[in-house]
Amino acid sequence: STGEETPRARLQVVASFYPMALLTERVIEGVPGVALHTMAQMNTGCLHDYQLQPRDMKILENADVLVYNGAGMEGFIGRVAALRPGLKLIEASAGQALLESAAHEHEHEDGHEAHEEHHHGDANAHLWLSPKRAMAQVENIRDELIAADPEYAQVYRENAQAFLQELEQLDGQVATLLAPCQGQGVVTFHEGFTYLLEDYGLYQAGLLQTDDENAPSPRYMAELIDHIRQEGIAALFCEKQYSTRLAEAISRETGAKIYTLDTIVSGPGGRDAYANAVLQNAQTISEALKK
Amino acid sequence: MEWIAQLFPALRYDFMQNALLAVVMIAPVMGLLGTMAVNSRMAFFSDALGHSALTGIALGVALGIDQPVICMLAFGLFLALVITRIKNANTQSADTIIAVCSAGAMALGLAILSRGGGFAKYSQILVGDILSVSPSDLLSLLVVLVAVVGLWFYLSNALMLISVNRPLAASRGIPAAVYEYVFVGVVAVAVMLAIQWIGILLINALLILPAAAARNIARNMRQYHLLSVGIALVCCVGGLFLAFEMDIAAGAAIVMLCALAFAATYLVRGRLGGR
Amino acid sequence: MEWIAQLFPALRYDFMQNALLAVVMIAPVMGLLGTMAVNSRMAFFSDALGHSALTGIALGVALGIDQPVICMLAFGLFLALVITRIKNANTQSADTIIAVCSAGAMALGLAILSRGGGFAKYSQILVGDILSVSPSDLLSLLVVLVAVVGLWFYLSNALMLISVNRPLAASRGIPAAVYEYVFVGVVAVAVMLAIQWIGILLINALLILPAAAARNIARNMRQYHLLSVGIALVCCVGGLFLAFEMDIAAGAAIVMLCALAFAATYLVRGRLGGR
Amino acid sequence: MNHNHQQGLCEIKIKELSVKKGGRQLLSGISFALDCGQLTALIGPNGAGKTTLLRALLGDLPYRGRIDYVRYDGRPSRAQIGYVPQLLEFDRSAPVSVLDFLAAGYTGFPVFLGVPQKVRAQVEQALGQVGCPQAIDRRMGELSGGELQRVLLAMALNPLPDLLALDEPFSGIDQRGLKDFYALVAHLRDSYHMSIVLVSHDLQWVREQADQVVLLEGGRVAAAGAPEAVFGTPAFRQAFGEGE
Amino acid sequence: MNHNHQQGLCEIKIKELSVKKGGRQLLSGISFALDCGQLTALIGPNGAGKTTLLRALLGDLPYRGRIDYVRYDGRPSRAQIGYVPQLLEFDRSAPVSVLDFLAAGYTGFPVFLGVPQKVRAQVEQALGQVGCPQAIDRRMGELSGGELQRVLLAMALNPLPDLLALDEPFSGIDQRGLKDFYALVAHLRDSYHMSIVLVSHDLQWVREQADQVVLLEGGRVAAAGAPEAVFGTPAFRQAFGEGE
Ligand SMILES: Nc1ncnc2c1ncn2[C@@H]1O[C@H](COP(=O)(O)OP(=O)(O)OP(=O)(O)O)[C@@H](O)[C@H]1O
Ligand SMILES: Nc1ncnc2c1ncn2[C@@H]1O[C@H](COP(=O)(O)OP(=O)(O)OP(=O)(O)O)[C@@H](O)[C@H]1O
Ligand SMILES: [Mg+2]
Ligand SMILES: [Mg+2]
Ligand SMILES: [Zn+2]
Repeated sequence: STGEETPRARLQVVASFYPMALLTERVIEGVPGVALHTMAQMNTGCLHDYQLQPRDMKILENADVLVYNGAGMEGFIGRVAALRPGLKLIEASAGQALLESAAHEHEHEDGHEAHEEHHHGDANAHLWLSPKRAMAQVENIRDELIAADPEYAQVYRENAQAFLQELEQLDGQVATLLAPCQGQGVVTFHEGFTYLLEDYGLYQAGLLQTDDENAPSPRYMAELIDHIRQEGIAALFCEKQYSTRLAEAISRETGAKIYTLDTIVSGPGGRDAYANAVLQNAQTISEALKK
Repeated sequence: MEWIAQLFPALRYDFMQNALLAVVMIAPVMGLLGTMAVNSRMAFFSDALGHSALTGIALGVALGIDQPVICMLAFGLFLALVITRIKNANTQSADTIIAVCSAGAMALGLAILSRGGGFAKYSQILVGDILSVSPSDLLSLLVVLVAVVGLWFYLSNALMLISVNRPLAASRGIPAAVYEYVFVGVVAVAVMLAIQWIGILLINALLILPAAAARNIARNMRQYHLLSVGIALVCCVGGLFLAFEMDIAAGAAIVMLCALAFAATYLVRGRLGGR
Repeated sequence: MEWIAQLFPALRYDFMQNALLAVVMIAPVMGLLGTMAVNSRMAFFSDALGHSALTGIALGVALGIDQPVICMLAFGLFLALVITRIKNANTQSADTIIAVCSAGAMALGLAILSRGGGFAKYSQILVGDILSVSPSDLLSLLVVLVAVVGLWFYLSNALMLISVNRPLAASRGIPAAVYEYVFVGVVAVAVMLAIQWIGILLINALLILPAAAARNIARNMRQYHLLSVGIALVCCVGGLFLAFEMDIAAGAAIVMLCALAFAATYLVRGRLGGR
Repeated sequence: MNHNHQQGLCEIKIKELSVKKGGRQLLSGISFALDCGQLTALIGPNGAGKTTLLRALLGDLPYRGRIDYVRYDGRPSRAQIGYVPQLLEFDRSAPVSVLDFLAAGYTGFPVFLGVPQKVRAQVEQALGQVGCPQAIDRRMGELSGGELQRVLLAMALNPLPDLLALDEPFSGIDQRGLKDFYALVAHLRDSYHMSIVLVSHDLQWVREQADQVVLLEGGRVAAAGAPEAVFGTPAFRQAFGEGE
Repeated sequence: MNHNHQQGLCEIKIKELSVKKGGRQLLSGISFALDCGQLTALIGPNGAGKTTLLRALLGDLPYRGRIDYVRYDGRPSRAQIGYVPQLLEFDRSAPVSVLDFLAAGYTGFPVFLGVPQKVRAQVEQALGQVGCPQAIDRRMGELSGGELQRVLLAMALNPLPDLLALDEPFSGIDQRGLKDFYALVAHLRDSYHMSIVLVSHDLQWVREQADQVVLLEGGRVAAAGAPEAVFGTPAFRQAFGEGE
C-alpha cells in the first residue's frame, strides 16, 4: 500500500509501525477520504535503530499526519521532522508518565544509590503492551486527528469511543487473569512488558537484555540467578522475536520454566488483532505464575 | 526541473533529490581516498573507525563530555593515529593491526556500555541513511568534497611513492610518516562525518569497492583514479534509482552494484591487459 | 568441587563452569587457527564470515529452506571459497578481497531483509554469549577441538611454507591451493559453529589478537604457537573472572585482555630479540 | 644423499611452449630438451623471458604447448624439483626461523611442536654445505640478501631433486661463496646425474661450465646448443655486443 | 643535468656509527668519510652489514653515533640522496606504471591527472640513459628483475643527487648493460662531482675503479683506504681467500 498507487486520498495518515497502525485504524475507520499506511512493515522487531527504507520515504513524502509511539522508540523521528516540516506529528505516548528504561535494573536491587546518575534520559517506550496505556494512546490519537481533520470530528469521536470501550473490557479481562498473581515478580528478557506488569500489580523482578550492543555481565547473571532462587521464581518470559539462549542457561540452573510473550510489533492485522494478542500475553503470564 | 521529473519520476520526491546530490558529492571523495586506502591495505580501516564510533560516544558520556559528535571524532582520530603508529613499526601486516585496534576499541565500548546506560539516545547518530539527508547536510558534504579534492593535488604523488616502497620514498626526501598521518587523519574525519549521513556499511563499501574494481583493470594512476571515481559515481546514482524502483534499502543497492562492478572488472581483467 | 567454589566463588554457578569449559576448549582452537590466519593476512576473514551469516539465513529463508544453521554454514563455506579463489588470482591484496566479498554479501543480505520479513527471529542466532553455553554445546566444542588439533599436525607445515612464498611451496610439490581451501574451510566451519555460542566480536578477536600478540615476540614456529595458544587461554580464563569481578560483559573483558596482551608484547618486542 | 637416480627422470622435453600475460606474448615457440646429468644455461638480455620460462617449467604459470617429463623407460613421470627464485618476496615479519623453514621442507614432522634433534642435525649439515651455518636460528626476515640466497639453495638441494632450476642464484653471493657454489653445482651434476637449468649473466662461467646453452631474446630461442656454437652465432653477438 | 655542485655538499663524515636490531649488534664503531667526486666501494662477505650501513646512511634505520653532511664552507647541510636498494620489495599489483613512478619522483605535478608531454619526455630520456626505454608504459609489477634495477637507477639519478647510494645495483643486469652502467658510474663521478657509495661483490671492478674501499666484516670496518692497500691486507685475504 504505497502512497503513489492509491488514488490520492484527502488525508494521508501514516503509522510508524504495526501497533500504531492497529490503534489508529480503529480511530479512522469509516472516515471518508482517509488512507492509512504503515511504515517499517518488514521490520519484525522493535524500532530501536531502525533505518528508513525507500518504501517508508515514499509513504512519508505524501503523508499529512504521522502517528508514532514516541518516548524514544522511533529514533528517526527527528530526521523526518526536519525533512518534512509540514507534516503533522502525533505522539501517541504524549503526556504519559514514563518508566525509566530498566536496562540497568540490577543497580537498584543492590541499593547502590551512587549509580543514580547513570539513569538520565532513557525511557521505556513499550507503552502499547499495556491496555491501560494503549487507551491513553488512543485518546491522544483521537484528539490530534480531530485537530487535523475537524470536519469529521464526530466520526473520530465515535470510533474512539467504541474502541475504548473494547479496551476497557480487555483491561477487565487482563486484570481478572492477573489478579491471582498480584505482587509476584517476573523475569523477562526484553524490557517490553514492564508497563503491563506495573499496571496490573506485578513487578519486574529481573531483566536480562541482550542485543548486538548489550551483553550481560556474568556478575549480573549470577545475581539474577540468586534472586530467582531466593524468591522462588518459577517462570521466565522470553519474547518471540528475541533469543532464548540466556533464558535457557538460567532455566538450566534454576529450574524456572520458559514462556514466550508477543511484543505485538508484527502480526496478521485486523480489528481484533491487538486485543487478542494482549489477552494471549495475559493468559501466558497467569498460567505460568499459577502455582 | 520539470523535464527531469518527467524523465525520472523518482526525482519528483525531495528526498530522492537530496539523496542524489549527496551521493554525487560523496562518491568522488570516497573514490579518491579509496585508491590509496586500497594501495595501503587499509580495506578495513574505515570499518574499524565506524565500529568504534560508539566507543567514542560512550567514553565521552562516561567522562561527562556532552558533545557526542566531538567525542566520536576525537576518538576516531586517536584510533587512526594509533593504527598508523603501530603499522609503521613494521612488526605486523596492516590488516592485523587494524583488527587488533578495532577489536580493542569495540571491547572497550561494550564494557562501558554494559556498566551503565544513557547511550541509546546517541546510538541513532550512527544509523545514518542516505534517504534522510537534509539540505544542511549537503552543505557540509560540499565542504568535505572541496577539501579532499584540494588536498589530493598535494598528497597523491607522495602517497603513491610511499605505497610502492616506503624506504625508497624516504630516500627521496618525502617525510613518509607525516604524509601518512595526514592521509589517515583525512580519512578518519571524512568517515566519522559521513557516517552520520550514510551509515557504516555504505561508507566502508564506497571507500574500498570502487577502487578495488578499478585496480583490476587499471594500468596506471590516471586510469585508476578515473575508473575508481567513475565506478563510485555510476554505482551510487544507479543504486539509488534501483533501490527506488525495487523497493530495497538504498545502501544495500549501492553496495551490491559496487560488488557487481568488481565482479565485472575481475572477469575482464585478463583481456584488457591487466593482470 | 567444593574447594574450587571456595577458591573461586564465581564457579558456584553452573553457567560460569560451562563458560569456563567452553573457553578452555575454544581458546586453543582459535589460537592455533589464528597463527596461520594472521600469516595469510586474513585478519578480517572471520569478521566477514560472521557479518554475512545473516545473509546465509536470509537466502535460505528466501529459497524456502528451513534449516537456518545449515544455510548459514553453506553460505559461509561458499564465501570462504570465493574469497580464496579470487585471492589466488593475485590481483589484489587479501584484505581488499575480503572487504569486497564481505560488503557484497552483507548488502545482499540487507536487500533480501528489506524486501520481506520473518528473519528477525533468526538474527539472534548471531548474538551468541559465552554465558549461555549449554552442556551439549560443550560436546560440540570438544569435537571441534579434537578435529582442529588433529588437522593441524597435517596442515601446519605446508601452510607455513605457503605463507612464506607460494610459488616456492608449489615447487616442492605442495598443492598450495588444496591446502588453502582446506584451511579456509576449517576456519569457516569453526567460525560459523562457534558464532552461535560466543558471538562475532569474541570469535574474531580470539582468532587474531593472541596470534598477533605472539607474533610480536616469537622467533620461530614453536614459540609462535605456544605463545598464541597460551595468550588465548590466559586471556579467556582471566577475562571471564575479571568480568565477574568488575561486573562487565564477559566477551568485552576477554577481548580487552587480549588487546592488553598485544600492547604488552608490542612494547617489549625489541628487548626480547624480536623485531 | 643416496637417492638412486637410475630409476628416475631421464629427459625433459619442451615443445612449442608459449606464455601470454597481461596482453603481451612473453614466450613463443620455445622448444628444446633438458637431459639428465647436464647443465643447461639460460642466457639473454634483461626482459628476454628467462624467469618466465623457468616459472612455466615449474608449472607456476599457465602456458600453451607441452612440457614432458620422461623416464628411462620412456614412460612419463613426475619430477622432484628444486627451485631458487630470482627474487624471493616473502613476509619478512613472519615468525619463521631458518630452521623451521628448512625442517618443514625436509620432513613431515610438524615444526610447531619444535624440531627434533635429528632433523636439526640434517638442517645444520645442509646449511654447512652452502656456507651459512650461523643463520640456523635467525628469522627468515632477518637474513641479508646473500644469506637468503644460500638458505634457498639449501632448501632446493634437499631432498636431492631430479631437476634443479636456479634463477640467477649467485647474484648476491660474495666472492668466496661464489667459488664454492660453482664447485657445488659442478659436483651435483657429475655425481647425482641431475638435470640443472641455470639462469646467469656470467657468460665467462657459462662458456666454461655449461653443457648446453639456450639464448633467449624477446621471448624466443635465438640460439641453442653447445656453448662454443652458441657463442659464435650472430644472435649472440647482437645480444651481448662484440666483446666476450 | 646542469646542477651546480660547487655550492653543494662536500663531505660526509661517519663517526662511531653503530646499529642494534633484534638483540644483535649489526654494526659497531664504524668511522670513515665519503668525499665528493669519489667512488667508495663497500665490500665484505654476506651478512657483513653492508646493506645495514647504507640504510643507516639514508636515515632509514635508527643508529647511534653521528653522520654529518658538511658543505664546502664547513657548514652542515642536507643532501639530496639517490638510492637503489638491493631488493625492492613492493606491491606488484599496484596500478602504477613506470611513467607514473618516475614522473612522481621527478616533478610535483599530480600524476593522477595524467603526465604532461614535457615530463614524459624527461622520463623517456632518463629511461634511455639506463637502456630501458621500452618499459615506460608497463606496470611496475610487470618488470623483469633486470628491468626493475634499471628503472630504480633512473629514479636515483634524477634529480642529480649529491650522494648516490647503490646496493649491488648491477647484480641482475645483463652483460651489455653492465658495461654501460660501469661507464655511467664513472662518468657521473667525474662530471658531476658526486659522492658515490656502492656495494659490490665484483672485486675486479672495485679494484680498478674505486677511489676508496671499505671492507666490512662482522659489522666492523676490517680495512679501509685505497684499493691496492685494502686488497693487500690480511683481513682482505681472510675474507675472500687467497685468490684475486
Ligand atoms: N631486521 C634484522 N634483525 C636482526 N638481524 C638482521 C636484520 N636485518 C639484517 N640482520 C642481520 O644483520 C647482518 C647484516 O645484514 P646486511 O643485510 O647488512 O648484510 P650485507 O652485508 O648487506 O650482506 P649481503 O652481501 O648478503 O647483502 C646479517 O647477519 C643479518 O642476518
Ligand atoms: N606479470 C607480467 N605481466 C606482463 N608482463 C610481464 C609480467 N611479468 C614479466 N613481464 C614481462 O615479461 C618479460 C620477460 O620477463 P622475465 O622476468 O622473464 O625476464 P628475464 O629474462 O628473467 O629478465 P632478467 O634478466 O631481467 O631477470 C619482461 O619484458 C617483463 O616486462
Ligand atoms: Mg629474470
Ligand atoms: Mg646486502
Ligand atoms: Zn523493544
